[in-house]
Amino acid sequence: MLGKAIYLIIVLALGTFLTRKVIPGIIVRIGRLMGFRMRATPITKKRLQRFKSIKRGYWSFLGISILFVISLFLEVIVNEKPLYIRYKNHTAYPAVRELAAKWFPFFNISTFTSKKDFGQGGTSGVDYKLFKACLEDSKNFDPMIERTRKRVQRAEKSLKRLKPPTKDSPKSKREFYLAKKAGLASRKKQLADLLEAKKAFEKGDAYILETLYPWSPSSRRKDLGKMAFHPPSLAKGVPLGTSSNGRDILTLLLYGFRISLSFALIVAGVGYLIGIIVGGLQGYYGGWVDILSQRFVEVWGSIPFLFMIMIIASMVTPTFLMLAILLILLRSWLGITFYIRGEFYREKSKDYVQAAIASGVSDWSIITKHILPNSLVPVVTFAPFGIVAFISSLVSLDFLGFGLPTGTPSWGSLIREGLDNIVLYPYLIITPVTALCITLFSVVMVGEAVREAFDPKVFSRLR
Amino acid sequence: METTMDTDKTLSKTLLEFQELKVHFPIHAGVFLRRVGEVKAVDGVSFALREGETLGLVGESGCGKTTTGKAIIRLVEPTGGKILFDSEKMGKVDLCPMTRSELRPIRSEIQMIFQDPYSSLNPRWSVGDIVAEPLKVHEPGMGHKEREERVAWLLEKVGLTGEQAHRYPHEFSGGQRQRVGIARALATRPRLVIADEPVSALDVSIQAQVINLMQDLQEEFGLTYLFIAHDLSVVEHISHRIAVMYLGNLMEIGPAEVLYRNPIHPYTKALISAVPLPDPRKTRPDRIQLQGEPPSPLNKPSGCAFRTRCPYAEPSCAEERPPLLDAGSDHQVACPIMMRE
Amino acid sequence: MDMDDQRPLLEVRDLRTYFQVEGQTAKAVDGVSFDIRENEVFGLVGESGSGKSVTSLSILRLIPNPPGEIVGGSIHFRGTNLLDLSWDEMRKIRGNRISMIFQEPMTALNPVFTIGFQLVETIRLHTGCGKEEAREKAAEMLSLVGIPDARKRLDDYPHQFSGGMRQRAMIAMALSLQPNLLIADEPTTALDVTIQAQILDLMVGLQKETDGASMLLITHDLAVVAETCQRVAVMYGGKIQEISPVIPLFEEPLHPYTKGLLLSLPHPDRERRKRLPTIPGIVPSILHMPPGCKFAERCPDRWERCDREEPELREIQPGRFCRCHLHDEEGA
Amino acid sequence: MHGMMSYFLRRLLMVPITFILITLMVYAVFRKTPGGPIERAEMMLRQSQATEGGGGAAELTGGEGLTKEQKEQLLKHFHLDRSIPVGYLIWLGVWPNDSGHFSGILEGDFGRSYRYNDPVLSQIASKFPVSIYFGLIGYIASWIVCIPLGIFKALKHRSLFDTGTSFLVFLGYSIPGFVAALLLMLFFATDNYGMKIFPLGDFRSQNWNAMWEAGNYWWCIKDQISHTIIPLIAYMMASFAAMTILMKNSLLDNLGADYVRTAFAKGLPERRVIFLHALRNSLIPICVGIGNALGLIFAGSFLIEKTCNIDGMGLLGYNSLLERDYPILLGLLAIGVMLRLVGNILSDIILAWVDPRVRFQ
Repeated sequence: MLGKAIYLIIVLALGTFLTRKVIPGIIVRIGRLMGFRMRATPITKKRLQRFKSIKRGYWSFLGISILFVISLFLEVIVNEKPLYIRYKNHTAYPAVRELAAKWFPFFNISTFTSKKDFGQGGTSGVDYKLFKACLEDSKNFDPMIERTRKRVQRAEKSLKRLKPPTKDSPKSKREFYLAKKAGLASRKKQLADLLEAKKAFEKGDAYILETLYPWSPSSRRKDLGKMAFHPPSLAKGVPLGTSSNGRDILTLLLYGFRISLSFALIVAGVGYLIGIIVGGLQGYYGGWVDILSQRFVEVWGSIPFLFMIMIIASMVTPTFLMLAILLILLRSWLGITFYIRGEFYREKSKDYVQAAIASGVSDWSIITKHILPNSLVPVVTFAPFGIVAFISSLVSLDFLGFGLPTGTPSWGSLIREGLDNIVLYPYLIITPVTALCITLFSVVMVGEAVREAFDPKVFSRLR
Repeated sequence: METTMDTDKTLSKTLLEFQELKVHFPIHAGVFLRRVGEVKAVDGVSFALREGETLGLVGESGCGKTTTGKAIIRLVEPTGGKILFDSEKMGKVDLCPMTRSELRPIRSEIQMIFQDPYSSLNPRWSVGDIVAEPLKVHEPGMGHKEREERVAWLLEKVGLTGEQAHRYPHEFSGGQRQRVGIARALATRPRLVIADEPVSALDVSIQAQVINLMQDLQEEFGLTYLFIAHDLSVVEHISHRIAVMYLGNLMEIGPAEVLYRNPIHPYTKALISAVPLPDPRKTRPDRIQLQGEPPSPLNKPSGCAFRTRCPYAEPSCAEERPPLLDAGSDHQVACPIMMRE
Repeated sequence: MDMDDQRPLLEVRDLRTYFQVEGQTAKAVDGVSFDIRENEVFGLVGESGSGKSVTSLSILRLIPNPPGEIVGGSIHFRGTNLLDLSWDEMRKIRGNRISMIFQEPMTALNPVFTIGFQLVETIRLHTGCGKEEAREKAAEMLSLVGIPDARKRLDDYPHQFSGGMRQRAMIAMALSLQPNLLIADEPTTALDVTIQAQILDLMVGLQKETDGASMLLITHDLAVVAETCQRVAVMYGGKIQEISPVIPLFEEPLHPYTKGLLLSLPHPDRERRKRLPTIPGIVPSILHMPPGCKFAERCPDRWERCDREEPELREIQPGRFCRCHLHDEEGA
Repeated sequence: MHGMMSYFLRRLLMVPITFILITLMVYAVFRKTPGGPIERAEMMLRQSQATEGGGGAAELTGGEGLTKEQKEQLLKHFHLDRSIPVGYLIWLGVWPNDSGHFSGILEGDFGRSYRYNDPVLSQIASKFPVSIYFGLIGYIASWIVCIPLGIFKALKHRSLFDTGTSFLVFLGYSIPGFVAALLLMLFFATDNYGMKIFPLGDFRSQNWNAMWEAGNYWWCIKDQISHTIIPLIAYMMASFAAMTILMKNSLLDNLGADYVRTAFAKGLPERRVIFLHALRNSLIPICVGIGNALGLIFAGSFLIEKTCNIDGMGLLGYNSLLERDYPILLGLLAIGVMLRLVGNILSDIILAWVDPRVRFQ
């Protein structure tokens, strides 16, 4: 228990440190490498100060961003696979490897650990829960040993029944007998291994270090019995219950948080980048470029995008990346173009830009160093609300069954399950909906604070 | 009298000359946005700037004075005519047909001061960076340290201090900002400075400081100013010569003294008499009160643009645009009727 | 000069209007006192931030709150203190007895109602006359301010008018009920010179025609004051520095600030292209006013007392007031 | 005025271009992807064979499926034997079909549903009233709630009421409509929390028509209302936050405008200044939204109709998607795009009508 608490504190502390120090540092470095000054001007400083002074927005921002950064390392925090497992001279880091495989998909990082290497007999994947149970109490080996012993006995019996083949026997018969014999040998070996393993476990020649919450969204909670629906119960160790196919909802929600937020961030980020480029070109060059591309934006914007995505998703099962690209192309770049275009028009006509043009500064410099930094206010103020919209879009698509492939931990499909079981299992609605609403609400709070900080409206009226 | 003026003319050579400059902005309308007409912002303007002088360009809003100034450095595209510039680097060239990249080396010789001291400085740049920007473009070989020294020197020249280079525009008052704008314009050691209403956004007590500064700098660096303004009293004070524009046309041009004391064109007369005098005892007996408002440049009157408001208009005024006629002593007027008298 | 014996039309005494800006108090108007007599044009001059506009808005109690508030003083209009009136009583004075013209003719009229609607609305509000009658009166007013084809133009929207015409319409609206006091807040700043001349002539002409009406003209342009006003108050740093009839003010200004301002004006009679005498320094920020004389740090004639102690506004010559220690000995 | 006319003409010209581009794109996507009507028909056939014959063999091997003639007949029936452009033009109604007639959406013929073999238009027409019922009532209700709320929030800016309702607004912003419907149904339409007040989904009760015919009007109205409330709230959630904030900010902006000061300076009473001068201006952006809402009434209903099991256009579209019923999908898309485009123009017309300053170029 104490170990877990320390683990949790370390995770939170590291997450905070990463979010507040390391990642901003990296962003500044990258920006400098790209030739930007990356120094906060007094305007930016003032805005940041104002943002920090709006407490609920600032704390929401910290909460969401730290949680998100932590969630990038979920595999080593919430995972059925242990961080570290050792049996005699076999060691493995399954969870760490899974995290690495997620982050570097181009390298072939195997996360498979074989049973026979970890004293469980057989060639399938290690049953970590069993490993843990045996470690705690070696009596847990007994059923296994009993089972294997019975198998050995059965094998011995059936072998006895067979007459040993002679030289004249057909080849197939001979081979069959040999196979049986080999089978018996391996069973015996398994039994011996198990007995040895039990001793080794008792001696403490094995070790397992589990993650903070040792369950995965991809497999069912076998420890709870055969029934599918398990309502939340702290005593049983399922704080949020299980889904219809017995998966742990807490893990689903956590992994779903990562998927939803990274989806929204990618869609918003890439979409706004396209929007800035298109809107910037429209606003800076104007003329026919502007007129024609505006018509195009208008036509494109008339496509009912949700309907379109559903049509496409009904024909091919979309992947995460495909859904993101569809949403980017059909929606997320559109709204911001209009604002950026307006800002570019306005800033371009201002005298400081005219002065730069008159000095012969290149278009690229004017756009990136003069106009762009002064026209990003709408992007910054819209981004949080965009993120809310894109999270909702993903949840809606998943809810309708046209989103991520089945088996992906997603809030939308959980809510859909909730709808299907609304009468009997209300917790199936409440938990995912609460998670969704808290997340969206925090992002809205951030958005409101950002808007207030970047675009403060001083309303005065006569009375 | 005339002979002395003529020698004056030969003494200072022409730095920049407009020949029938036209700047028209197209108007698109109709279902297919066809070009249906144009706003003739500047419609055939010819005059010259002499080296070392200040030429005041006055007129009411929409008369094309700012457009004329901006056409020189191609902040607006000229539609026709020539802008001949006597460049130090390239000799006498016509700026109109040049492309932007061809124009770039010449830009260091022509700089601009803007009207609004608030929007003319990038709020996200420190004052030092703002002043250094033209240097980075035109003297890329200059080292960082040398550039910093130059910026400090420039700031001191305009009455600020070198330490203020690290400050940002919002920490300065309007007058100080205008000084920064002047420092930026001077950074590349230009020969011609286009000053577009440089003092009209400033408070009265600050105006005089900036006017003095501009005059001092002109003497020190031998600058030529095209001083665009609507405030006749300021223009009259600072200019050697004054040109008056109305609806895209040049109405009258002449030495400031002559033009102010003896205006010939009815519009100039009206303009001068409309300026209130800071002297309560003086009332203008000959005040010409103009009726109505200037017509829209969209449907400019035929012939003389001013004829619709002119008290002396005759039917012949509608026929053709009156040419600039010589009225002696370096004074030209585009009004044959007043010249007749 | 029996005018002077009468009680003035408007007496402003020790008016103080403060604004809360980012947690600090900006004393935009800090103890302003002046009188406006019947049938005179009174000028209030000052640079931006001197508090002249806030003074004029305070008279009609049109200070946006927050951030602004009239914190003290009195404004007696024909004997009644406007600051003591209820909101409803104040309403009856606005537009009726005291009316106002603003600087920006582009935004001062409601864009979605016709000029006629806005004129008729004002007339009917205060006279209670019928719709037709009010419309008749509105058309009359429009043609009085020199808008041709007035009856037809009543149905135009403000955006169909040019800047000069909008200002004329504003004047028509302000004068339609023959107010006793017309406050004009920089009425010609946004206009071209020739239009400015038209509008000023119109205003002065109408002021002379309508018997007993007074005008408070707020401007930064001393030349406009010279042409139109009878008496002038010069403001600086939220305080009145000098009050004087217009001719002596221009001929022999008492306050160093007024002196400096007048000298720094380009003047056709002055030698051309000579250096203009200037007032050094910059206008102090309204949030960081010096403790002593507000003008001290830019004053050529300052002495140590100026930094320490704020001078009083006192009568130096008959009818001429000045807030300066230089005149202390003379006054004493 | 002339400029305005040509502006609208230009906008109208864009309508067919946009319409054709979008529908052609979707038509081509449908034709190019597997899982069309032939495959569906075959699958249905196999399923029926499997259930009838009871043998798994046919299912596994693919069975007989359709004969060649049957296939060709089907292809002809859906014009799938034609090339994509020609097929599209037939669908549009500017190319003669096999019988030599022009019969496409321009003639009002949207084709036949793959699934029901019904005319598409009658399918859509039967669902249309349901969607419009909710869309319209939802929109009107959000006007009734949001405009007064926005006004009140603007007038009491920074007061306790304002901050309190702001919390509601943010909540509205962060709960998607269908999620709200789900929560409301969970709390008020099931017995989980002992507050079963409303029915669990559906447009009306099953026996509604019978009751109506029997003259039980009062019961019918009550039934309709109780079925309406939860979806209605869900519909309102979509625009509640945005519209309230828009109304508030718009009014606040206008209350600080110069012309409001003029109105006060004229001596107008505060009520008149606020509710005539300022409000008239601040309603402009809200009114402009009416046009765009036209499309919204259609598009927003997928999720809520699915959640509340309301048999409207959204659910029709959803089921057609599952069934790959392309004629219906194309029909819905055509109507949806049309509504959107017309809505955009309507917005412009409304803007030109409510704001005398607007001059479109």
